[in-house]
Amino acid sequence: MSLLEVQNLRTAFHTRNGIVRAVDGVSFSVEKGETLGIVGESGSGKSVTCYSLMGLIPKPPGRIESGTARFDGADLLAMGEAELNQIRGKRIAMIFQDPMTSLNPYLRIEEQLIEPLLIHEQMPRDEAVKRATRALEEVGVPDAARRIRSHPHEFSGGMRQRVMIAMALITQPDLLIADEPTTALDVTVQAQILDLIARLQRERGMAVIWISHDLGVVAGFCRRVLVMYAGRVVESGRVEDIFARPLHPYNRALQRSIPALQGKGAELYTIPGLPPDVSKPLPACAFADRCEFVQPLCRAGEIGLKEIEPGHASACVRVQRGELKV
Amino acid sequence: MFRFIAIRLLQTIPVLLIVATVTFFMVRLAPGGPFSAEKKVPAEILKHLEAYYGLNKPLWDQYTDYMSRLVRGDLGPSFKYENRTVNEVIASAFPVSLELGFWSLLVALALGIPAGVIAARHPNTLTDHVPMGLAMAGICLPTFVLGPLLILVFALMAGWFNPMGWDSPRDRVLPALVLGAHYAAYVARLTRSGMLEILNQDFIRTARAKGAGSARILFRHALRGGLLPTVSFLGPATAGLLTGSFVIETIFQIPGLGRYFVMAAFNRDYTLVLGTVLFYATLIILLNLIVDVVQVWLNPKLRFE
Amino acid sequence: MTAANSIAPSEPVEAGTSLWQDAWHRLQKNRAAVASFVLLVGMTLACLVGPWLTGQAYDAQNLALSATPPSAKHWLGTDALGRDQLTRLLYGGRVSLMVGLAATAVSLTIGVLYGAISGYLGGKADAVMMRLVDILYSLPFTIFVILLTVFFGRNIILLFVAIGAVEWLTMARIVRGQVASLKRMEFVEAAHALGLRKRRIILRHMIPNVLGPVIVYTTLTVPAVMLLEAFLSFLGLGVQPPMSSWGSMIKDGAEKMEEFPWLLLAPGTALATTLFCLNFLGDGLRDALDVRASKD
Amino acid sequence: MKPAVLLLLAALALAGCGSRETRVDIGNREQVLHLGNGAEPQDLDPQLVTGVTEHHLIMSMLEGLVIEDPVDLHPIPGVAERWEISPDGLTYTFFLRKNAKWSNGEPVVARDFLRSYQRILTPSLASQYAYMHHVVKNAQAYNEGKLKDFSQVGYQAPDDHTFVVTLESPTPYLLSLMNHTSWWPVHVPTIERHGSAYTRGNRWTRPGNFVGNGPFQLDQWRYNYAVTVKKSATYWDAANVRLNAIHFHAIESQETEERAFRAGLLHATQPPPISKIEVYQRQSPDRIHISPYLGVYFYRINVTKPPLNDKRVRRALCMAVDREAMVKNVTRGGQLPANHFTPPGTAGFDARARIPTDFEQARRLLAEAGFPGGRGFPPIELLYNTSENHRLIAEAIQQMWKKHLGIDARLVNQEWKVYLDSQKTLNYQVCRAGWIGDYVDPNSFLDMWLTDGGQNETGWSNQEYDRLIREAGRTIDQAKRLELFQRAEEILLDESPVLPIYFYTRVALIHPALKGWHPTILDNHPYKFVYLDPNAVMEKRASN
Repeated sequence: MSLLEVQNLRTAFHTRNGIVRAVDGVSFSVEKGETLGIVGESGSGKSVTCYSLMGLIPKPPGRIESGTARFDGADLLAMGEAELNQIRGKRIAMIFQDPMTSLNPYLRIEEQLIEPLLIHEQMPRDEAVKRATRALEEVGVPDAARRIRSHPHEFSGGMRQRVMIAMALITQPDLLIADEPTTALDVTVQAQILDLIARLQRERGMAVIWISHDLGVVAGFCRRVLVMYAGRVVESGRVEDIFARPLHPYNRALQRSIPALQGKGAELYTIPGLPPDVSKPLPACAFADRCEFVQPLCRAGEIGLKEIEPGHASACVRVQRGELKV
Repeated sequence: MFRFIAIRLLQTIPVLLIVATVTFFMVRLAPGGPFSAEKKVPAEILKHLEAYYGLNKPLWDQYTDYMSRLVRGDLGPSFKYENRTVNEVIASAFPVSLELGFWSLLVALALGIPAGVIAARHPNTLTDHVPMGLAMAGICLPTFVLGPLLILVFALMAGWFNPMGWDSPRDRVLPALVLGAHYAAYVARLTRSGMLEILNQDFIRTARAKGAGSARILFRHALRGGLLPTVSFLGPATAGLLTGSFVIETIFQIPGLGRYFVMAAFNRDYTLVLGTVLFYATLIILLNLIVDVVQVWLNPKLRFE
Repeated sequence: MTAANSIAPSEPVEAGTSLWQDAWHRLQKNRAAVASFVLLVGMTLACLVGPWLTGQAYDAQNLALSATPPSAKHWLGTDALGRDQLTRLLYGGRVSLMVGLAATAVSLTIGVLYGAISGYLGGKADAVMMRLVDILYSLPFTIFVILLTVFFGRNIILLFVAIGAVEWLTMARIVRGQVASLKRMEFVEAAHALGLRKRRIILRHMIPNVLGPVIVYTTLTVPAVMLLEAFLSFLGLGVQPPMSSWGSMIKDGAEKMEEFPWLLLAPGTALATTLFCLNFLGDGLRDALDVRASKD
Repeated sequence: MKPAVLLLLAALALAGCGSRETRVDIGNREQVLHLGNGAEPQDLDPQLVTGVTEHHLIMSMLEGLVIEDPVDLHPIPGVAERWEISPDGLTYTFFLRKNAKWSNGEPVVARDFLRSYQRILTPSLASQYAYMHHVVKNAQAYNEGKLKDFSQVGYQAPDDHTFVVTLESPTPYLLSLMNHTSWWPVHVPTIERHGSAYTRGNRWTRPGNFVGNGPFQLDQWRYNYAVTVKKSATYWDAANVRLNAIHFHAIESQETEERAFRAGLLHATQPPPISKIEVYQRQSPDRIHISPYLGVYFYRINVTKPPLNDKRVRRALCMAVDREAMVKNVTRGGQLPANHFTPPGTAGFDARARIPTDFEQARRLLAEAGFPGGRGFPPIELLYNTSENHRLIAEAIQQMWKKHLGIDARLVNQEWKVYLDSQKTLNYQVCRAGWIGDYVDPNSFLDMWLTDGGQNETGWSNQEYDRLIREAGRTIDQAKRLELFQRAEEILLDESPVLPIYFYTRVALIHPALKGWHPTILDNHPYKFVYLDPNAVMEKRASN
C-alpha cells in the first residue's frame, strides 16, 4: 500500500472575482521513503495541492470540492480539525517557501522548535529543549545551545530555513512536504539546504514531496515527477523519463526554457502567451491556447492522464492518440 | 531596556515643565477669574482676595512663584475649595478614580479582547457579527445614555443596585460596567483588526502545519502581535480611565478626580486646573512609557531600539 | 527572465495607480460595503433635501404641542418646544455628518502622517514628536475650547480645529506603533535595498499596511466626534440653537429617555446607522486595499 | 422585539419588588435625614462661603442671634432669647440666653459675636459677603481698611449676655438679614488654634476641628460626596431636636438626584428635571412640592448701544414675550409669569406697576422707534450661559420676537465664567439673568439698579430712581418706605433695562415622612424643627 494515495482532488476558491479552480482533479501516490517532485509555473496549483492535503487551505474562501487522500489508510480530506492535528506536524511535516515570514517573529526559536514535541509527544519542556538543540545542531546551526534562545529576526534566511527543517523533522515524520524551500535563498545556500534535506531523508527513510518550479532541482533530487499546469497534472513519470522523453508539449516547453539546458548563445526561449485564468472555463486541455501543436480536438470533451509507456503518463490527447512525438 | 526607561523618565521633566507653562498661561487667558460670580465681589474685597492668592503680582512673578513651589511638589491651595490644597484634593479623589478605572479597565479587557479574538477567528460569520455588532452598539451608546439606561433597568426596576453612590462593593458594578463597556467596544474592534492582520501571516500557517490547535494558534501565536494596536490605544485610554470620567462620576455620584478635572476649568480654579493637568500629564507619560515597554516585550524586533 | 523562473512579486513594484484602481474594483464587489455606501449617500441626500420635504421648519415652535409622541403630522414626534423632530433630525444630520466626516478627515490626515513619520524616523525625532503628543494630550481641552471661542468667535471652522486637535493624537500613537514595528519587516528592508526614497516607502509600503487599525479607529472616531460636537456646543463653540445636531439631540434625549423615548431613539438610530455603514465601508475598504489578499 | 423587552423589564421590576428596606426607611426609623444638597460645599466657614449649598449646610451647625421660623421664616429667638429695638431704629440690643453652648462645652457669650464680626470685617480675610454688615455703623470703613479701630464699629458687648448693634441708618430688614451665613458666630479661639483667624486657608472647618453652636455638629466630610452632621449634645435646645443626624449629599446632576429619590436614597431634593415634574404630579403628587421662591428670572438689556438704547424698543421686546405660554409649556414648574420685577409679597410688597404682555402695542412701539414690522432692525444677540433650561427659554423668546415683532435674534451661549465676564463688561445686547433675594425685602431686588449698583450691569441710570431708593433706605415708616419702592419699580418697568420673565418657584421632591419641612420662600428649613415620621408612610400605604 502507498503511504499517500490522492484521488481526484479538486480545490476551488470562491472569491469575489468568481470561482478559482486551483486544483482540478489531481491524482497521485507517494510510496514510503520515496521522493516525489511536483513542478509547474506559479499558480499551477502545486502548492494548493499540498495545502489541501494538510488542511491548510483557508476556508472560506477555499473549498475542497471532491477527492480522497488516503494517508496510511485514513482519508486526510475527511478528517476533522482535531484528527488532522494528530497527523500534522507529527507524521506529515511541511516546510515553506519563504523562511522570512514562516517563523513567528514574536516567539523565540526555542518556543517554536519544541512546539511539535509539546503538542504531539507531551514531552517535558526541558527534555524537549534538549532535543530541539540537538535537532538544530543536526541541521548545521552553529552554537545551537545559545542561538536557540534567539528570535527569528536575528537569523539569516538560510539559517531560518534550517530552523524550519529542524522543526519539521523533529518528530520524525513519515512524509515531508517541501514547498519550494530554496526559492527565496541564495544559490549557494540553496545547495546546502538541498544537501541537508537529501541527507536527512536518507538517514530517516522518510518520503518527501518536493514542490518546485525549478526543473533542475527536481531532476537532481526526485525519483518521480508530476508536471502540473492550470490545476491539472499533465504528465507524470520517473524523473529520467520525464527529461529524456517529454510526453506533453508543456513539459517540453518548460524544459526548453531552462537556461542551463539551452545552447550557448541561443536566444532564451519563453513560452508564448500567459498562464490561463483558472477562474474562467478552460478548454479540455488547458495548455491548448499556448500550444504549438494545438488541434481542435484539444479543446473538446475531457482529457485525462493516460499511461503512454510503463510508469509514464501524459494528458496530451494527441500524444495519447499517437499523433505526436514531442 | 533599563537605559531606555531611564531616558524616557528623564524626558518627563521637560514635558511636564512645558505642560505646566502652557497651561499656566492658558488658564490665565480665559475670561473670568476664580472669584467672578453672579454677585460681584466688592472691589476692596477683591483686592485682598487677590493679594492673598498672589494674583496681584505681575503674571511673570506668579509664574515663577508657582514653578518654584511646583518643583518642591507643592501644587498650592485650591481657589474654590477654601481649606484644601490641590495636593489634598488629588489625594482624596485619585484613589476613587483609580479603583473605578481599574475595574473598568478589567471590564474593557475581559469583554473586549475575547470578543475581538472570537470575531477574528471566523471573520464574516455569525461569531464575528454578533460580538462586533454589540461592540458597535457599545460605541454608539455614549456613557450618558448607557448609564441611565442600566440604572433604570438594574437599579430602579430590578432593585439590584443603588442608582448612585460609592459605598458598598456593589456600587462599583454599574459604573465600572458602563465605563468599561465603552472601552471594551474599542478594544474589541482594534483587537479583531489586529488579530485578522496576524492570522493572515505565513507563520500562522506554519503553526497549523505543526498541528497546533486553534486555541494554541490564537493565544500562543497570534495574540501577541494582534494586540499591538490595542496596546497603543490602551496607553491614553488607561490614563483617561484612571483620572476619572466626568460623565460617569456625575451620573453615579462618585467622588473621583474626573469631576474636579472638569469643574476646575469651569471654576477657573487656576491651581486645581494646573494640578490636575500635571497629574494627568504624568500619568499619560508613564502609561505611554508602559505601553512602549509592553510593545517591545510583545514585539522582540523592537528590542534593538 | 523566463516564465518558469519568474517569481511573481507579491505586489507590483511600480504600480502606484493600479493598486488603488484594483482596490476600487474590489470594493465595488463587496455588497455590504456598497450597500453601506448607498445608505450613507442616501442619508446625506435626505439631510440635504429632506428638510424641505417635511413641510415643517426646524425652528417653528408650537409650545402647546410640547414633546408629543410620533404622529401622522410629526412622524418622529415633537421636542420640548413643540418643534418637528424629523425636520430637526434632518437638519441636525447636516451638521453632524459634516462635522463627523470633516473632523475625522482632519484628524486622520494629521494623525496618520504624523504617526507614520515619527515611527519611521525613530530615534531622537520620534522621541521629540511623541513627547509633543504627550504634551498635547495633557493640555486642558475645556480651557482650550473656551479660549478658541473667546479669541476667534463662533466660527464653524473652529469646530474642526478643536475636534481635529484632540482626535489625531491617539491616531498618531496607533500609527506610530504599527509603523515602528513594520519598519523592521523584511519587505520594507527590501524596498530600502531597491533604493526607494523614504517618502515613497512611507506612502507605498507603510501606510497601506497600517490601514487595518487606522480604518477601524477612524470609523470609531466618527461617532465620538459627533458626540464631542455636543460638548463643544455646550461651551459655545460651533452650531448654536435653534439649529440642531445629532449629538445635542442625543444629549437632550438621554435626559428624558423615560418620559419621551422618541427624543433619544431617533437621533440614536441615525448615529448608529451611520456608524454601522462606516464600519462596513471601512472593512470593505480595508479588504480591498489589503495587498496580501491579492496574492496567489 | 419590543414586547420581549417589555416582558423582560416587567420581570425585572417584579423581581425588584421585594420589601427591601431603603436608606430612607432606615433613616425614618433612626431619625437620620438624607438630603440632596447640590454641589460640593467650597468650605464650611460661614464667613468665607458664598453659596446656597453652604448656607443650608452650615445652618445645621451654627446658630445666630436670631433664627428663622420654620413656617414663614420670620425671625425668632436663637442665641438671643429676646431683643429690643430703639425707637429710631438704629440700635438693637440682644439678650443672650445663658445656656447657649459651643460644641466644645464653652458658653456662647456676647464676645464671641464681637470677635466673629471683627473677623469677617477684617480686610485681610477678604470675606466676599462682609458687605452684609455694612448697614452697621462704621462697618464698611473698617472692612475697607479706612478705620483701624474696631471699637468704633457699631458692635458692643457690655457683658457676657448682652450684645448691642448700632446701625448707620434704620434697616427694617436687619433681623431677616441676620439669618445670612455672614452673621453667624464662629469660635475664634478654635480658629486660632489652626492658624491665623484673619487669613484664608484655615483648617478649622475640618471634621474633628469644627466647633459650632448649632443643633448639629460636624461628623464626617467626604469630599465631593457627602457631609454628615450629628445631633449636638451641647446645644441649648437639644431636648427638642428630634433628628439624630443629617447627611448632605453633594449631588450635582438633577437626573441622578431624582433617581436617587425614586430609589429611596433621599428624603428631599433640589429641583428635579423639568420633564419629571409632570410625571410626579400625575403619579405621586404627595411627593412633589412646588412653592414660591424669592427670585426673579429676567433678561438684562444693555441700554448703551443702539437700537436698544431706545426705551420704545426695550418695551417692545418686553411686551412681545408670552409669559403665560412660557411658564405653562417651557419651564413647567408652576412659576408665575413676571410682568414686574420684585417678586410678589416680598415682605408685604406687591408691585403695582406692570409691563404688560401686549403684542399689538409692542408692534406699535417698534414701529414708532423706526422699525415697522421689524424692518431695518439689526439682528440682536441673546446671550445665555449654557444650560438646558436657559436654552429652551431663549429659543422660545427668539421665536416670540420673530413671530410678534418680526425681528431676528441670534442665540449665543457661553460657558459660565465667560458669560459673567461678558455681562460685567457690557459685552452683550440682551442676556439672561436671575436674582434671588439675599433677604426678604424689596430692597434686595431694587437697590441693584442704582446707577453705581454693583449688579446693575446694564448701563442704565436714572436719577429719580436713585433718589427714591436712597430715600427708602432712610425711611423708618414701613408704609412710606414701600410707597417709595412702588414708585421705583414703576420707573424700572417703564424704562425697561430689564425684561422680567417669571418668578421662581422651588420644585422639590419630598418624602412624606419628612415633617416640619415647610415651603419657605428662601427654601430654608431650620433643622431643629424637622423630624421624620415613619408612620406617615405607613398610613399612606394602608389607605391605598
